[in-house]
Amino acid sequence: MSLLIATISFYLVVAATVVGAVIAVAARNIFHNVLGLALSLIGVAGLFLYLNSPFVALMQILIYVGAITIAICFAIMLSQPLYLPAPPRNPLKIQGAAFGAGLVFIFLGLLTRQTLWTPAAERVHDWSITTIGHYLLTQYVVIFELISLLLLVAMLGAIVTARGGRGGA
Amino acid sequence: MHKGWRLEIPEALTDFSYVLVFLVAAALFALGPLIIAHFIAPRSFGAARDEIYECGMPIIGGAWVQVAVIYYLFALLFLAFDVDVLFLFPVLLAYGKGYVWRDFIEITIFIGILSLVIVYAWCRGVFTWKRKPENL
Amino acid sequence: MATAAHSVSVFGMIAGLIGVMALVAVNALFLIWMERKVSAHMQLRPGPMEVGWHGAIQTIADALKLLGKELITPRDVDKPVYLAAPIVIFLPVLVSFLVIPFSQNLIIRDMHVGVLLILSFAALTVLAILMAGWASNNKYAVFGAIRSVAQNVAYEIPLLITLMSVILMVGSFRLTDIVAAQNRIWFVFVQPVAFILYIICATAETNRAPFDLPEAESELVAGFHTEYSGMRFALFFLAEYTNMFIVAALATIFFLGGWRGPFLPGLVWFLIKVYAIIFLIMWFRWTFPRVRFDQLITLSWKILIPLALANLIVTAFVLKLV
Amino acid sequence: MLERGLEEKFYVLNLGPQHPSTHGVLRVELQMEGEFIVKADPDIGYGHRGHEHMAENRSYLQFLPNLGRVDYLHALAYNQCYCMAVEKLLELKVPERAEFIRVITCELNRIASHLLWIGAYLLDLGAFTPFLYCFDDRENILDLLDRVTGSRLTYCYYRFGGVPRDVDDDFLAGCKAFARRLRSRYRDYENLVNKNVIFLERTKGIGIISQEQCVKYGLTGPMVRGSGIPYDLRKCEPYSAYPLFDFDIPVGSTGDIYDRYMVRYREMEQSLRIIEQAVDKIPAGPIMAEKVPKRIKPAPGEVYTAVEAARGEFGIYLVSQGDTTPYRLKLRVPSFGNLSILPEIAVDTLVADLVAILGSIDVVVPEIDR
Amino acid sequence: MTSYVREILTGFYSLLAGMGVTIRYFVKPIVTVQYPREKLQMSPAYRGHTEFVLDPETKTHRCIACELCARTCPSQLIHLEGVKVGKKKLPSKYVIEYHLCSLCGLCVEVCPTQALQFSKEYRLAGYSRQDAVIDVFARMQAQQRRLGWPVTPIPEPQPEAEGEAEAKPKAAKAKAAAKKAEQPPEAEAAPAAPETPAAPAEEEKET
Amino acid sequence: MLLNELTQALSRLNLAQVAPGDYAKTGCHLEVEAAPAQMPEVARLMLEKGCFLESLTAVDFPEHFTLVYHFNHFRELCRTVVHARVPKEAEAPTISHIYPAANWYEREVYDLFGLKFAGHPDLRRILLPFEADFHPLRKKFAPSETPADA
Amino acid sequence: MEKKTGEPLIHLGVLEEALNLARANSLWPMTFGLACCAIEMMAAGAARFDLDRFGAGVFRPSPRQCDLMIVAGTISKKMGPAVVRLYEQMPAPKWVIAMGNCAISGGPFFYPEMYAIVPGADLLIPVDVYVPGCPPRPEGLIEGILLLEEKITGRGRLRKFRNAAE
Amino acid sequence: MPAFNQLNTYLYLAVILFCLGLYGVLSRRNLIAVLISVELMLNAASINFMAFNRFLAPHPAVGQIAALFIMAVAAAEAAIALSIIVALYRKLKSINIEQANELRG
Ligand code: SF4
Ligand code: SF4
Ligand code: SF4
Repeated sequence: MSLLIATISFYLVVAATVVGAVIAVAARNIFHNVLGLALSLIGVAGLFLYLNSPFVALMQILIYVGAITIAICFAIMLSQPLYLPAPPRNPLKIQGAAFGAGLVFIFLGLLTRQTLWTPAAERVHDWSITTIGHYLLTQYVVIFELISLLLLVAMLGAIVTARGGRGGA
Repeated sequence: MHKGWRLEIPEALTDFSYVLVFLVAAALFALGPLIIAHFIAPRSFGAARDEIYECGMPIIGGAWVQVAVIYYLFALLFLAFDVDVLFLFPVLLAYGKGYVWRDFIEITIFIGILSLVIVYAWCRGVFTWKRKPENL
Repeated sequence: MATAAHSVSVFGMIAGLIGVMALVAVNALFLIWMERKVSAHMQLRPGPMEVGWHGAIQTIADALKLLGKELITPRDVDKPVYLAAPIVIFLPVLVSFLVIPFSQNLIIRDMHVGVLLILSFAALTVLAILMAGWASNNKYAVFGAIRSVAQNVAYEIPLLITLMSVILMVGSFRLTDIVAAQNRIWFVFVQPVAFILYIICATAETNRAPFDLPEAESELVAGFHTEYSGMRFALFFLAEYTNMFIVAALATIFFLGGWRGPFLPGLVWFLIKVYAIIFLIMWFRWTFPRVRFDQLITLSWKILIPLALANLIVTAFVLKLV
Repeated sequence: MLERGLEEKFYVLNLGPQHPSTHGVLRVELQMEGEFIVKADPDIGYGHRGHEHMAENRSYLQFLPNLGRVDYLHALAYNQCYCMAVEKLLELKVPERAEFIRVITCELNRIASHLLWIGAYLLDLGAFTPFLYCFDDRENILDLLDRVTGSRLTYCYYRFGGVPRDVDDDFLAGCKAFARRLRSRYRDYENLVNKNVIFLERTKGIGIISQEQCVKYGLTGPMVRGSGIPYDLRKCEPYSAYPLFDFDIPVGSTGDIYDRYMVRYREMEQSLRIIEQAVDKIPAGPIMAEKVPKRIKPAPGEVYTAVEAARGEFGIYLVSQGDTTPYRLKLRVPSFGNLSILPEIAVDTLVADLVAILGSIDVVVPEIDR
Repeated sequence: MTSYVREILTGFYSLLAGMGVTIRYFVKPIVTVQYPREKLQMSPAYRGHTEFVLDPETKTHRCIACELCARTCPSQLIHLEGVKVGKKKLPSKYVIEYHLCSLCGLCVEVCPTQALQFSKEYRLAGYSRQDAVIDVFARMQAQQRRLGWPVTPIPEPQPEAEGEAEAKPKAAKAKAAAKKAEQPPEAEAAPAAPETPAAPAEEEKET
Repeated sequence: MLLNELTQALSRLNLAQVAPGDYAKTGCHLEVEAAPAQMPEVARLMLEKGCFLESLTAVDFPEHFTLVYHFNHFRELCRTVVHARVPKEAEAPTISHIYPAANWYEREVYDLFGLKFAGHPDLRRILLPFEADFHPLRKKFAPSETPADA
Repeated sequence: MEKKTGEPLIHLGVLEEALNLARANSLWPMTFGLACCAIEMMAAGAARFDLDRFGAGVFRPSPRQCDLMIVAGTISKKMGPAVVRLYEQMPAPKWVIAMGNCAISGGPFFYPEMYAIVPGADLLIPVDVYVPGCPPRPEGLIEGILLLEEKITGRGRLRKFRNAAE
Repeated sequence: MPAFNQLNTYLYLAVILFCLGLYGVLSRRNLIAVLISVELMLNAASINFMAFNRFLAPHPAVGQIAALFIMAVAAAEAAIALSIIVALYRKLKSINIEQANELRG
């Protein structure tokens, strides 16, 4: 019973991920793409839950759905005259893309299949958020500070670029 | 209690099952009235019924218009701070568990660097709305 | 603890679900009535009077009426998105109730990531608003949505940061822990600035006046739900009022000691505090003019966020000292 | 209409005719770029009722009720102006008591109009409650006016040569009581509105009108007074009994929305002063001129009269050809000129500001459209 | 920096002041007149639609069907028919299309016999345009009935039999009224009062 | 004194008539008769003297239209009325480039009388629906018998 | 003018009545004023009269969320199409109150040569209740709303109120 | 063993996601759609990190930190990319890749 529910939920999550991803890449309306992405990302958050990390899952929703998709939406509204009909697609390009992606898929799939993963010899079972914080403050403090720097630089760059560089358009 | 009523799965997952059930329930909760309304509501006719409302006039041009850059900039700023928050959350839980001074300084540096984003945006006049900012 | 946390009580879940749904419905009905009464009395008039005792079943009539209203789907809307938006906006609302402790024992699921659950699912609300506005293909709706989203994201940051000050003091995301930490003194006295900031941000997050720009009647007609009729519109309404309850509940938990209080049972205290906060928010609405949109955004970035950050650092510093 | 020359990044937003903040049926076509207005084009006429055409088809007397409906918020000033015009043509002398009654009722009506404006304006700014307080005060005026004129809104009270119904002492006492009441409410308005930081932020420095613009656009009323020009026909071109009273003309300095608000706000106090003086000094005597002809058939000629209505100068240009009906009657309505400046001051503002500016012009759309 | 802080503080204070006002009004008693339950006293001058003055002496109207009112009315909405009864004229029909009226009062003022007045009626909502057409004559009859006064019948045209054509209208009118008062009320001749819910079935008093 | 100044300045313009008005009777201090073609000149002069355009309208006389301009001054009461006779079917020059206020007034005159203004930037109907095909204040106007065709 | 509304998909006897009761008690009017009468409509919503007592005080700006269109004022020829459009954009069931003489028949502005107005809202849209007056007092509008309630439910409290008020 | 308890399930999912993203990157002409696809690919990486973290890593914090780090990078990347797109659009009035290529010249 418990297994059943967990499995059903799992397939729901997987379905959300994959369907969302398909919408995200295949739908013609760019806004639908974004919504597909959001759905897919929520699915991924669900996967993270199955991977035993609710914190990352929730952060995934907070950041991706709450911030990145929103930013993308705004960028769309800023740059896309949506009332114009979408340009026709290039069938050659689509076929090429499908072929290429298919090849990579087969390669990676086989790779995954063939590899024998070995678990670490000794495993700690501390999943608490505090530990993550502790690591961030100690071992990965450089990364922690670097991230703020990265964001700072990214924002400065983004603002400058979005506003059309220094001195005016 | 009977064993069949208890699911033995990892904690995160049990929490999640609640969330999932609630999500589904919410969707049904929202869907139900819509379906009922579909059946019991009368219909109306009229040429303008299905037109987009715009103060009683025929619409001029589509609604999917280009918005101001400013919104996008705010979304970006938000993005930065959201990520900032994302890292602050675990850090705050760990705060004070080890060397407090070190923690304090690290957090202050982290916030300080991020605050520069606001300072920069402020200086660049992102918060001043003008139709044609001097340096846009 | 371990076994309880690792198992799903189906009975508990279903009971909680039914309870929450009832609460959502009753709360919205009550809040709308309360809003109308409060506003009316501030304006020297009685408000709903004739439908039931002092208009007590006025909102039920409203709800029923909306149920029997035609659902118009305009021709040029983005149909799947248009139809999904009112449902999506409702999802986070119900989920948030999962982790809210109404009293010592009255909590559906005491998760250790409680706050985060509420906060992160709020992102869905934003998305739903964007969907609604976008799909409506109506200029007012699009603008209402964009504004609403810009406003939501602008105020989410100070909201998160103010809450962090409290989390920093408690050291847990679990809502019951936060209440438990206030057994000596309510955090509103320890963190008055954070409380004020929180109330401001909460008002803005729920799109209430003076921050009700997305629905600013005088500019944008009805904002992002301009094109929604009948029950679909009702769902937005319902979500809005339930969100009000949720932010007020968070305020109660974070700053007002949750269910704590003498004499009365915890649940009663909790509800009293929640509705007191809601009254406060209503009081704002019926007093102030609406701020202009750019002022609204800059208020957040220029005043609230710096203040919140400062508050956080001061809290961290003080915690270090004691 | 705006499609011509519409750039791709611009789009058109319709404000009205059914829109909460266009006060009736004004329509403003906005060409927008992002949140900003590139061009605002008011489209009027949705309330066109053909008053001027009616004037040419009705006798002088029969046109009287129309005046109360041109600007229904300050109907009595319009009554006054029309009666003055016809009285000038007929060379009638209005008895003093009638003039006093006219002044009192007209000023009461002006306060009612300003109160309604303040309320509606704050509604535009998003504050709902002051609107109801204003209406509450306004109801008191309506009660008073109802006593003498018999209607609450579209008064048709003045007649050629006087007023048809005398006022009683209760009314006069009521006026004084009302003055006391309104004064006692000032503090609430100040706390609720005038000092409110949100209100100040929304109104200061927005929609500035310079004095040159006033001249070029022929603005009148609080619009010019807000810009610092003390142009008030009650002082500049005294009519009726106004020269007998002592009152000031509040003026603003910068000409922004806030100044226009304050001008109207302070004008209420001046009106109260006039009312109190008039109530104290009201003489006894007849209320109708002695020989008002039964058939009104003025000699050929033309006349222009103007009064200071709540929104500005209301003028009537009347051409008589010696008939029982006017040959031509032109209503020079203040809002028409006042609104015509909107396209100029609305450029480069936000929609929210446009709403605020539009509100500060204080348009009564059927008056513009006539 | 200080100005920044000061701005925040004064702004905050001004908001509190505003909230003080609203909360004070919150506890004040309401000013609402709960209309169908309570009623506002209509002012003596209040203008509803026009109606006949009921002369307390003659217990009937004073109209002499001179049609001055009908001619003066800007909207030409008074539909008046007079018949010669003896040497004087009496109205046999006095209907106003109230939905065209502008309540200007010209008809009341112009009437040589002060036969018209404004009613205090304001509850006139109806289901059709026709509900706003008011038979003033029938209304007067209904009032008379309620007051227990003799009901004035709709006059029949009568030839000038008496031949007192030169009599002053006022005296004639008084006499005629007196004579009419003696006549028994002809209930069947009087049309029933309009029965629409909004029609002015229950009039309070004539002030 | 403004009145004298105006009288003198206007006299220089070669107008048909510049005469003091009977204020008590007509409400105007100065009465001017001008040819329509002279209007821009007059308007420019009035603007120079700081007068504002109080009203602009037309009267439909049997043989001609008369455009009636009222000017006034904010500081000193001095109402100047300018009459300009425009023959039927003729156009009058616009003064809207001098007085922006005239823009709408002229549109209104066009709308109600069908009198065209040459050089007006945006001469279209203002009060009536754009598709209307009549000018109601013309004396011989009779509305079509379709009250409900809206 | 026939009503532009059709029947629901299913009819449920008792429920229908409950719904009608609810509808009658929750008439949300559109924020829509045309001329002078609109001021009296506002006055009816204000403190002295307070339409909200009957649940009819929720003025919604968008026609999609309204049940009731109060045509308050003169409909000019130019405005006519907009009125029709707004009416059609309201979801069923919907009602119209013609408030004021202008909305009933053109009122003071109706005369044979009139070119500018539509003489009566009922020429454009189906009107349910007529409230005469120029302008009607707020009480008149309240009467109109009570009358409309009566029309919707088939029974009403109007008469009761009237009798009580006498 | 249920599917959700196996490493390979997650890895396959990540591969699917990655390839869908790749397909999007290759096939779409709209730059924003390309960005969306890239986000998908990044998420595939995230899944991998988390999966390894769950099943293989010695300490579970490491993988989570890596996932968080990816989010931060994704955010920064999105910010920059979107800004560039917006800027490009302003120059070219289009956000198609083909037109963007012209910029090189
Ligand atoms: S004016 Fe008077 S007397 Fe003459 S018909 Fe009218 S109501 Fe009768
Ligand atoms: S009040 Fe005026 S409009 Fe009404 S009937 Fe009398 S004269 Fe006619
Ligand atoms: S009925 Fe009277 S008050 Fe109402 S709009 Fe018409 S003229 Fe104005």
